[in-house]
Amino acid sequence: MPQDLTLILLLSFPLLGFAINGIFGKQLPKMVIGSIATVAVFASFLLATSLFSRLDGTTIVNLFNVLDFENLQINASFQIDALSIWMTLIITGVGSLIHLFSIGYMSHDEGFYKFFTYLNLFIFSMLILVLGSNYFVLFFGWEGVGMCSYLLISFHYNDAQKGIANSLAGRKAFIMNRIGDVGLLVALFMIIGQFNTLEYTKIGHLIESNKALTGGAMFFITLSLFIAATGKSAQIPLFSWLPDAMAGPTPVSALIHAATMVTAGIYLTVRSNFLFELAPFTQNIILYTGLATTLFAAFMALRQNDIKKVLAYSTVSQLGLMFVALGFGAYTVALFHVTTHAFFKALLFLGSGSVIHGMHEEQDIRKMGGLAKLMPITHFTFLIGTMAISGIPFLSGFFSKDEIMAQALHHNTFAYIVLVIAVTMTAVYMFRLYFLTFHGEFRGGDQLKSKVHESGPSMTLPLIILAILSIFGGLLNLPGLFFKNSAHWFDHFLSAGTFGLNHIHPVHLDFATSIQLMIFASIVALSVLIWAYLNYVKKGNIAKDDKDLNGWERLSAAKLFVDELYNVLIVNPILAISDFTGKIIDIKLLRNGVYALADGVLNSANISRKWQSGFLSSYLFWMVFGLIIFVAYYILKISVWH
Amino acid sequence: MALILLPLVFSLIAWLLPSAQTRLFGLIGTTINLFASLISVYGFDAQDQLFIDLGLRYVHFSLDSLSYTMIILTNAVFFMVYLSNFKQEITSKKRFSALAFLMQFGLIGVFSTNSILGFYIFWELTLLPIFLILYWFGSFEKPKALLQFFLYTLLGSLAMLLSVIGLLQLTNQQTYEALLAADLNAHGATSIWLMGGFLLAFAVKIPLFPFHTWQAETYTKAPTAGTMLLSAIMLKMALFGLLKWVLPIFDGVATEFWRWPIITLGLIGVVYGALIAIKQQDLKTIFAYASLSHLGLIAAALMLQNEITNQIAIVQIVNHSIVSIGLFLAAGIIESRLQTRDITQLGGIAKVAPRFAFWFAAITFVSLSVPFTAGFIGEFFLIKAIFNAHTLSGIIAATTLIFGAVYMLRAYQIPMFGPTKNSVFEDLSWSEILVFALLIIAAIYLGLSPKCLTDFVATSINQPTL
Amino acid sequence: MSLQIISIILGSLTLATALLVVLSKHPVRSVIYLVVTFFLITSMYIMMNAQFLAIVNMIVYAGAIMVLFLFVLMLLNLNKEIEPVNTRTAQFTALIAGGSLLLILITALKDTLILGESFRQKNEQIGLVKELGNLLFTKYVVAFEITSILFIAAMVGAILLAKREKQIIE
Amino acid sequence: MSIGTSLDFFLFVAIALFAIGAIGAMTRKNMIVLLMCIELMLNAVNLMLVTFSTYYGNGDAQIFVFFTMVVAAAEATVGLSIIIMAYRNLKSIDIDMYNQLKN
Repeated sequence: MPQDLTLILLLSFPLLGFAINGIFGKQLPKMVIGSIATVAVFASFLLATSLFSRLDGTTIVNLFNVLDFENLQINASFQIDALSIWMTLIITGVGSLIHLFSIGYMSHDEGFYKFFTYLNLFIFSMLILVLGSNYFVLFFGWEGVGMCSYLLISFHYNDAQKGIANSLAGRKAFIMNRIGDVGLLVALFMIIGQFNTLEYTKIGHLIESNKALTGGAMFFITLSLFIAATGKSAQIPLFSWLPDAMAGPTPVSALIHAATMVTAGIYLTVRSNFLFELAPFTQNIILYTGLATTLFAAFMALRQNDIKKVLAYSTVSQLGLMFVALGFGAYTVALFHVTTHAFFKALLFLGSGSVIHGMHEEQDIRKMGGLAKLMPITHFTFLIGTMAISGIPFLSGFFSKDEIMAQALHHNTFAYIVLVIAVTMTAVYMFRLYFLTFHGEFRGGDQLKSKVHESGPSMTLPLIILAILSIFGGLLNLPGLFFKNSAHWFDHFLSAGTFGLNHIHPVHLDFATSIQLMIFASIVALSVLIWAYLNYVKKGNIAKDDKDLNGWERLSAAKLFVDELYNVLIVNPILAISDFTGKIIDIKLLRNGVYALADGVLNSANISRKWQSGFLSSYLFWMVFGLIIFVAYYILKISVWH
Repeated sequence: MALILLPLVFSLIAWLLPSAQTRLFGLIGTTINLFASLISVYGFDAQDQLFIDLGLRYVHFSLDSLSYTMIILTNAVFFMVYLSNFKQEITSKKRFSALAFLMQFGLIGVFSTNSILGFYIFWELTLLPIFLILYWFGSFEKPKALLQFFLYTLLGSLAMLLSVIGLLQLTNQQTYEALLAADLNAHGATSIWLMGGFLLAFAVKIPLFPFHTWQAETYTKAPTAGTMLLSAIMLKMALFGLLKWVLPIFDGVATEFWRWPIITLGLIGVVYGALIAIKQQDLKTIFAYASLSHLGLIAAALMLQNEITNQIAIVQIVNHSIVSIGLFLAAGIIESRLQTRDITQLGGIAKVAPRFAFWFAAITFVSLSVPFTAGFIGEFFLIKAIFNAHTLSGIIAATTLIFGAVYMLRAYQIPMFGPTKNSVFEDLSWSEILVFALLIIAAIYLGLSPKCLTDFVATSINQPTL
Repeated sequence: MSLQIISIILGSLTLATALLVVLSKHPVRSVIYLVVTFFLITSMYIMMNAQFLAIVNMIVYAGAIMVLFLFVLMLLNLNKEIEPVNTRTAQFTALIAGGSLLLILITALKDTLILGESFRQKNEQIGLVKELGNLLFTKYVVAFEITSILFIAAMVGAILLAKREKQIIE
Repeated sequence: MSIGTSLDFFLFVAIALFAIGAIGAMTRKNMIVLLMCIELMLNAVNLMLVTFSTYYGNGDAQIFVFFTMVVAAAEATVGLSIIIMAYRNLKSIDIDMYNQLKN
């Protein structure tokens, strides 16, 4: 099948799923809805693999022209190259697994069909974002994804107690994304102003043809692109929406807030690599924001007690890690970590989902414990996920993190030290989470204990597949020392196939240092494993209650008071200003001003009304007075003025 | 020719008809108007211009692609207003349908007239019916608010009358083409004053920042049908006047003088309207300030006099009409069923009326100019135009996206989500669903292929027919 | 020379009686003074040889109108006690206004005329009845007829207004 | 034959009469006296008219005086009947009593 037809089909399947479930959802039985949605996404996955196998260079598929003016053509066209197909594979692959999982997970929810319609719409807009061949289509997908994440986060809106909280979390996510979107909008305007086109390929060629193009514009374009990335991928200034987004159902967190949407920011930076190469200063900003995010997020995750909150903060910190790689200009390394992260973070989220499902909507790890025996498969897959993320050797996380550490070691030792701290913290909170949930004795009360059950096959199957993927994910980009010829397969595949990346070669350490690096990293990971085992299982102490947290722990539990800071700095002043303008300026000043004007006219009329007193003598007096003035005027006119 | 006189005929018939059939007659009348305009536009080639002479000495008409678009928009708006208010008792009143048709005639006159005097006459003609509708069917406790609206618009149109007279004196030309040819730059100062008069009238009507105080109170106190007519189509007269008449005629010295003041006013209006909308309690006031903010952006973009922006402004105008009908319909539905629009007293309607929740969410997203909708294209290019003109003001204009999200979602979420406060809320009737569906389809169609509208309108915007 | 003296005496006498009309407390007395003023004005007409007007003035003004006034005064039985007196300030402002009017008119006429030089009468006959009658019935005959309509209107008006209403308004 | 005195003497008398009439009209509160003062002012004007008529030797002014007398007569009659009616209503002829015509 020709490439453009497969692409169109790939895009239209999720749309079809959305349409069918959307319109007929109410009447269809649950199984049919779930299977339509999953098959739609899985079909796209198969088409993506076929496109992947027939990939050669970059092909542009132009569907139709949206707008054309003399100097600017906007057309809905898509681009098939290594980067976009790889991202599609992740989205549709992990997406179909999550769809499968959510059939089981959402089975008892009454808004079942609505959930799958929104999920399919999300996959569709994410595919548009990734496959677009110009920034306009990217912006299309970008906002569409924001909308779907709003719909999915505030999915349980009519829940009795938490209904309002869920919708507020959705709104917070949407507004924070919107702030990022404004950055993207401004970047697009500058790009149009600079290059008069939005097509990636055309911009790339323009840059190649006249290198002298740089100057300040590049800095501003790349900076606003980065602002957009922070908005969507939850970096330091705009990250507080992600932990609150856990209000949505778990498959949503798995799909959107682990695997796909949050990686949009990284995709945007990699896609516009030719712009970022021209703005070294922005790359430094990205580096340091990434470092700050990964450190703070890891710190915050240390003392969280909600299973999903811990994973949310760990996502923010892993994203920080990816931006550090981007800061060094190692685009392919960042993408490699995106891939492995998608596997093990989706696995962890789905694992936590199945735990919550088993524990009947209980999310607090202080009430869990000893679930290893009760939920064997979830326990085993969750263990693999934890080990992958904390960098236990020979798992996917180990390799991708090792690559980033190598970049850090090569470029900037301070960054390396910070990364080492962050990675150890990651290992600490992950193992804390693992041991507290799955080991020790059950703290959730006996009658709950009896009801805890292992999730059904539709939930455990994706867990197993994802576990396999997170084990063997590392093979994609093995460092040189194992198999000479296929070393760094992923780097070569990506840089060859994506536009603009072919000039950038990520640095590879020499043999000796990379061995030392790996050994040191595995020692760190294993020692944390042992320490955690001793601390949580042997000594058996569990997460403390809120009241007896000491200094730094209270700080971490309260999320470094970021939300309160935002409220004080931004939210409350805006509300105060709005109150002020609303009440004072609009009502008092303007509206009453107009009424006062009207009353003023009325009063002045009164004065002249009184002048007509009704007394004849006063009239006579004014008549004589008028006569005098009249005659005097004529006398003056004749004598003085002429 | 029938296109113009049809509403007048219907208005007269509406007076004579017994009030039992008025509701149906209103609906049929507006549909006939709509189809008449659609049929006549079908055979119309975008380039040429149709001259129609009704034998009146001072008023003659010419239809070009821009006026056709606006006429179809007017007829569509009236059709939507009738369809959406079909269940309300307002449409069964004889006076309402008569006045509505008269207003439609006035509006079509404004959009199709070719002489400056005709433009003024029809501009005045539309004011009276809307005032009477508001007076008879509005819930104005103090007549002061209504009087404020009437006097404000009157003041505006008086300023315009002075400018029209000044214009006639200066160029003693009547028709649009002649006025275009007359070069006003020679009379520098006076042309600035004349343009000032027109702009004052438009500033009151749009409304631009300092002249907007009448809007919030009138919208909240007016009946839903009245607010829809006011916000969906009455404001567009001013924008149309600005785009077709004032900017081309006063091109040069006067526009140079007025360009940046109006843009600043527009941008102030954008931020000001959005800021106030955040804290308002009443749904209709929130939507009133929202439209103040949207229109401020359009007015500012129009002043930049660049072809692309003008074409996109038309897309945004149509989008704003769609959004305002939808939003005010939703507010009207909540008001008609629960007798209150104060969002603090509402809650959890989504559980009781899922269909209404879905369509209200759809309209809210269209107003948030989310992709696939016309608003997305419109706001993208308008903000780009302002950004190219002046970076800082571009960023200020872009903030409408953020504030828009804040107040629109707040307006949607508080009544819809959370614990159900009032469980009796009868879901949508067929006519309301049909209106919502038509609005969403129109928004998506325009969002996906705005080309159909921009190309159609391009000819008459770029080189005003000389 | 004697004419000069006579005219000055007559002039001052007229002004004096006019002032008395205004200042006298008693309304009947002011009517009498007014009659004397008219008499003196007629004498001025005679000095200027406007005999017809002198006679008409005496008959119409002194004879008819003053009689009417007197008649009404007597009818309403007005006397000094019930005479409404104006406030001091009102009288003072009226005086100021009248004085400034006088001054203004004098300055207006000051340099418009050939003052001081006694004027010769161009045509002595002008004031006589034959001359005026001829003029009246040739050039102004229409106006003359209209005066009759005016009189009828005045009469009808006067009767209508003064007639007692059917029911007496308390 | 000469009149003997200069023209301005008569003019001065007329103006003075007119001013006195005006003062009288403004000060006196009795309606009848008011009417009399108005008659006085009318006569002042007649005097001036006659003066100019003899000065210019043209009879028209005197005819005009004749007509002013006609009007004065008519006006006096109607004025007096109004006064009688007013007296009948409010039993007083004080000018300030009749101020119902104010706003």
